[in-house]
Amino acid sequence: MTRRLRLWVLTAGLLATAALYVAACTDLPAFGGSWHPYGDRAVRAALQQHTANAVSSVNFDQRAFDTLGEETVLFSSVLGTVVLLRRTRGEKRVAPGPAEVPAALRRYGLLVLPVTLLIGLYVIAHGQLSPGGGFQGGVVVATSLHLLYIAVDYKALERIRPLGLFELADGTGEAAYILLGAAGLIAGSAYLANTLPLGTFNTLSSGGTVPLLNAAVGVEVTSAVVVLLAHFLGQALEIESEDGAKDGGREA
Amino acid sequence: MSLLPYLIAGWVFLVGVHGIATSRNLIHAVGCLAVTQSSTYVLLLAVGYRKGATAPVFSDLPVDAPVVDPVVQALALTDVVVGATVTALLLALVVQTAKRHGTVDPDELSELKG
Amino acid sequence: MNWWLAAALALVTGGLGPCLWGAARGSAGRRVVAQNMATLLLCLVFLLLAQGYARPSYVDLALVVAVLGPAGTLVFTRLLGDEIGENPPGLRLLTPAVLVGAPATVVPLCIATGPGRAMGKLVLIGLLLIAGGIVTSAAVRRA
Amino acid sequence: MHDALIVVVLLLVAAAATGAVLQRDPARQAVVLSALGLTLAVLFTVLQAPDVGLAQLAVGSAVTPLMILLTVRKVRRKGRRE
Amino acid sequence: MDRLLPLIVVVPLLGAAVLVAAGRHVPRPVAEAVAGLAAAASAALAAAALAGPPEVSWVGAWRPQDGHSVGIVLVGDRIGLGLAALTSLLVVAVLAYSWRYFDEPPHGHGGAFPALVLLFQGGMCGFALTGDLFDAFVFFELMGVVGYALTGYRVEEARPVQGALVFGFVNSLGGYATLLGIGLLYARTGELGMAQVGRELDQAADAAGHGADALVVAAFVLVLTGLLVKAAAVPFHFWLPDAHAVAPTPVCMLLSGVMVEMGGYGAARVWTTVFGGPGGVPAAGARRTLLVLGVGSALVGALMCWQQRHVKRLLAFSTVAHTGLFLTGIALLTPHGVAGTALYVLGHAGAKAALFACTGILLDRHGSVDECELHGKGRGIPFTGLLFAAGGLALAGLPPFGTSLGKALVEERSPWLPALFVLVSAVTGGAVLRVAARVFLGAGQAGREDDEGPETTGGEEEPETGRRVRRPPVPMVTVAALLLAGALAVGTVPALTGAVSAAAEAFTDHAGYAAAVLDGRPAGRPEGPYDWWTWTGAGLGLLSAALAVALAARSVGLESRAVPWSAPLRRLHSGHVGDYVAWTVAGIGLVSLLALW
Repeated sequence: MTRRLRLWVLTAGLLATAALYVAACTDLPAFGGSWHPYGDRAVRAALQQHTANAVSSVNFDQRAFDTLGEETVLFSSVLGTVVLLRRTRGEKRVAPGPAEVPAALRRYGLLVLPVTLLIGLYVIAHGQLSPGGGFQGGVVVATSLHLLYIAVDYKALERIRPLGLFELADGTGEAAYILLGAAGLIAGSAYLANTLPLGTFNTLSSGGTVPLLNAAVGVEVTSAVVVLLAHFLGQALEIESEDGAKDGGREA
Repeated sequence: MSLLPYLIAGWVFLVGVHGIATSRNLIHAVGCLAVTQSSTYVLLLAVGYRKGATAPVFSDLPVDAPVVDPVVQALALTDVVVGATVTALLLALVVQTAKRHGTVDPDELSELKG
Repeated sequence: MNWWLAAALALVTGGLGPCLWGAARGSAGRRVVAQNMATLLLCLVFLLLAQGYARPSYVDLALVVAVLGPAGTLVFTRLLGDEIGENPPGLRLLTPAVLVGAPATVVPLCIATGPGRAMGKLVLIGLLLIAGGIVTSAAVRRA
Repeated sequence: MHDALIVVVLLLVAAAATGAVLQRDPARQAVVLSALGLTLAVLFTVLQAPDVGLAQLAVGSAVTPLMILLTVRKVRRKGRRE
Repeated sequence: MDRLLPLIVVVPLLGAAVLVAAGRHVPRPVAEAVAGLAAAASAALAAAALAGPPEVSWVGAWRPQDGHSVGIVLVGDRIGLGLAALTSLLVVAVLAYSWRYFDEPPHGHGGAFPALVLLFQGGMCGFALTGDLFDAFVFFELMGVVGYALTGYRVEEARPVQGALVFGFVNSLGGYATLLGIGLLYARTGELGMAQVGRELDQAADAAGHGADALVVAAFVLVLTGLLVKAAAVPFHFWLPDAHAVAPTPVCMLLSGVMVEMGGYGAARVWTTVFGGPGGVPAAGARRTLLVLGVGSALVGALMCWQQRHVKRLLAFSTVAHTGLFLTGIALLTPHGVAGTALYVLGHAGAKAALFACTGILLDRHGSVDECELHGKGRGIPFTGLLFAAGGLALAGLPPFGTSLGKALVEERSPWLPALFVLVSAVTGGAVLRVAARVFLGAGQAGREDDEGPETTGGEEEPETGRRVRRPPVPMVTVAALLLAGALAVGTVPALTGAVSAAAEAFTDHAGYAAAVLDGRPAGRPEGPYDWWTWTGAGLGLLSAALAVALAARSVGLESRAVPWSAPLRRLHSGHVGDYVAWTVAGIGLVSLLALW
C-alpha cells in the first residue's frame, strides 16, 4: 500500500475517531465532580479492612484478582523476553571491556546504591500505609542494583547478580502470590479472601494479607526487572554473532 | 476547564497512533505506542478526580477527609505495569528483527506479503 | 493564597516548560542536560507540592526522584556518550542551579515543618539532590 | 491555584507527547520519553494520585530509557557493521 | 463448587510459576509432564464446574451489598465454562503434540515453552470466565503478551519476528482502545462489572426516558474495537495471517482453535450483558455492525484463502473467513444464532487444529509448507493425507461434522444466509482439498508456475524438530486424529446440542444474567425442545461439500490460483506495521459509522 494511500486511510480514521471521542466527552460528567460511588464504597471497605492506603487495599484486597493478572502479565513478559533474547546457535558471548569511569562517579555509585536499596525496601514495606507498594518499590530496588553498571561497570554488576537465583525468585514470587490466595480458600472463605487478622490501623502489620501480597509482588517485580535488564544488557553488550563480519541471521 | 483533561487524553491517543502509522523506525514506533498508552492514564485519572479532595492515603490524613477515587488509581497502576511489560517485549522483538532483517525500517521488511 | 503552590506553579512553568523545550530540540548533549535539569526541578516541585497540599506522605515521591533522577541521567551519559560532544549548551547552568535551588527550597521547608523526622527526610533529600547534581553534571562534561 | 496547576501540567503533557512523537531519531526520542514520564508523574501528583506517580517515576526515569538505549545500541552496532 | 471457579484460571499459572522457578534443574520430559498435568487439572475443574449448576464466584468474598460490590465476579455460565474447557482440552492436545518437539529449548530453561503455553491457557480461561470489564482487559493483555512471545519463538528466522511484531502492535492498540471505552463507561455508570454497568445504563435510561447517547455508543465502539481486533474481523484482521504463517505449529493450533474465537465470544458477551438492555445500543445498530463486519470478513477471508501457496497462511485466511461466519451467526442476536455459532466454534476448533497438526507433520518431514514445492511428496504418509482431507471436508461443512450442524442451525434463521455460508464453506474447504490433492495425491502439474507477484511462499522453512523426521511421530498423528474425532462428536452427540441450546438461551438473556450475578437468582432453564439435524440443513451441508470437491478438482489442473481482479486486495496485505495500524484506526471509524447510522 503506497505511503499516500496509507496517509489517506490514517487521516480518515483519526478524524472519525476524534469526532466519536469528542462527542463522547461532551456527555461525560464535568471534570472534578463529586459523584464517585465505587470510590466511596472502596474507601469504606479499605478502612473496614484497616488498610491506610486505600489504593493498596483496592489493589491487593478488593480487586486482588486484577493484580494477580497484572503480575502474571509481568511474569510472562519476562519469560517471553528470556525466550526471545536467548543466545541462538550462531552467537557467542564476549565479555565487554571495563568502562573507564571517573572516581567521583564510582564513589557516588557505591554510596548511593545502599541508600536506594533502603528506599526501595521502605517503599515496599510501607505499601499499605504511605504511597508506594510492591511494584514501585520492586522497580526502585532493581534500579539500585543496576547503579553498579551505570556508575561502575558491567563486570561489577554481574558479580552481584546471579541470574539463576533471580529467576528462582521470580517464579517463587508469582507462586507465593497464588498460594497466598489459596490460603483464603483453605480458611473456608473465597479465593484471595483476606482472612488473616487485620491488626491495628496505620501500623506496619495492618491489613491482613495486604502486606504479604505486597511483599510477594515486591520480590517478583525486583527479580523480574533484574532478569529483564540482564537479557537486554546481555544482547547489547555481550552477545556477538560467531564470526564478527557475518551476522548470525540472514545475510543482508 | 471541565473538558480539557478528556480532550488532552484524546489528543495524546491520536498523536501516538499517528506516530506509529507514519514511523520509519520500529524503536520510534514502540515509543509512540508508549505515548498512545499514556493517554489511558490521563483519561482514567481525570475521571476519578474530585475538586478540593486529596489522595486516599490515610496515614497522614483524618479518616473523614474528602478523597479522590482510589479505584481509578488502582486501574492506572495496573495499566502502567502492562505498558512497561509490552514495551519491553516489543523492544526484544525489535532487537531480533534488526538481527534477522538487518534493518528496523518497516518499509524494508518484506517477508510477509500477499 | 497558597505560596507553596504558587512557587510550584512558577517552577513548573518557568523551569519544567523550558526543560521540555530543551529536551525536544537540539543536540543530544543539550537534551541530556535538559533532562538532568528537569529531574532536579521535579524533586523541588514535589517538595513544594507536598507542603502546599499539606500531605507529608508526598515527600516519598521527592525521595525517589532524588535517587532515580541522577541514575536516569547517568544512563543517558553512559549509553549516549559518543553523541554528547565536549561542551553541550546549558551545562554551565547545572551545578549552580543545584547548589542554589536545592537549599533555597529545602531550608524554608525545614523551617515550615519544624524539627523532627520529617525535617531529617528533607535534609536527606537535599543532600542526595546536591550530590546527584554535582556528579551527573561532571559525568556529562566528561562524556 | 489547584486548577491553574492542573491546566499547565496538562498542556505540558500534551506538548511532551507531541514532541516525543515528532522526534524521529529513537536515541533522542528516549530523552523526550523520559521527560514525558517526568511530566506525567507531576500530573498524577497534581491529580492527587501519588501511587501512580511513583510507579510512573520508577518505570519511566531509569528502566525504560535503559531498555530503549540498549536496543538502539544493539541495532546501531549491527547496522554500522553491515 | 463456586469457590473453585478461580482455580480454573489459577492452576495453569501456578504450573508455569513452578516450571520457571525450577527452570534450570528440571529435565525436559519432567517439565513437559508437569505442564500436561497442570493443563489436565484445569480441564478437569472446568468439566466438573460444567457438570454442576451454573454458579457465580465473587473473588475475595466481596459479595454485593444491596446490589453493589467492590470485588470482581467470575461467572460460571455454560458458554464461558464451555470455552474454558475447550481451551484446556486444546492445550492438553498441544502439549501432547509438541512432546519433545522443539530441537533445543533455551539453555537452562527446559520448561520455557510449556510454561508459556500454560500462561496462554490461564489468560484465555480468565478471559472466558470473568464478569468484569477491566479484568477482561487484563486477561486480554495477558493473552496478547504470551501470544507475541509464542509467535516469535523461533527467533533464528526472519519471518517469525516480523509476524510477532505486527501481532504485538495491532493487538496492543486494540487493547488500549478497549481501555478508553472502559474508562468512559466507568465515568458514566461508576461500575466496572458487566452486569452492574448494564443495570446502571438501564436505570439511567428509565430515568432519562431516552436510550443511548453519544457516550454510550462511543464506549460500545471503543470496547468492541479491541474485541474485533482479537476476533480478526475485517479491517482489523491483517495481523492474523502474518502471525499464523510464522508461529510454531502447536501455537497455530491454539491461536486459530480458540484464541480468535475469544474475540467473538467477548463481543457477544459485552453486547448482551452491557449494551443489550434499554439503556444500551439499539439492537438494530449492533446487528448491522456485526453483520457487515461478519460478511466482509467471510468474503475477504475466502477470497484470499483460495489464492495462497503457503499452507499455514491459507489456513489462517480460512480462520478469518470462518470468524466472519461466527460474527454473522452472532449478529442474529437470537438464542438459535448463538447456539449454532457455539457448535460451529467447537467443530471448527477440532477441524482447524487437526489441519494445522497435519501441516506441522509436512513441515517437519519436508522442511516446507509451500503447496507447489510439496507437490506429490505426501504420498509416503497416506494416513496424514486422509486426516488432512477429512479436515477439509469438515471445513466445507460435510455432515455429520460439528461445523455442518452449527451452520445448519444458523442458516435456517434467514433466507440469504445459506448462500453466504455455502459459498464461503465451499471456497475454504475447496482450497484445503486442493492442497490435499496436490500434496498427497500428486494430482495436477508439479509446481511449475513461478511466483505470481510479491507473495509469501512457504518454501525453505526450517523444520521445527531440528532435523527432518522420517516417519511422522506417533503423538503428532494421534493428536490430529483425536481432534478430528472431537469435531465429529460435536455433530453426532444430541445431548451436547441440547446443552448448548440451553446455554445459548441463558447467554442471550440480558436481564437473566444480571439477576444471576447480582441478585443470586440463577434463572432456571427448562430443558426445552431443541432442534437438531434437519433435512434442509444436511442438504445444504452436502451441497457445500460437493461444491468444495468440484472446486478442488477443477483447480488442481489449473495453471495458477490467482484471481486477477483481487490483486489490489492482495497488495493491501503488505506486512507493514504502519498500514495495519492505519487500517485499525480506520476500522474504528467504520464501526462508529455502522453503530451510529
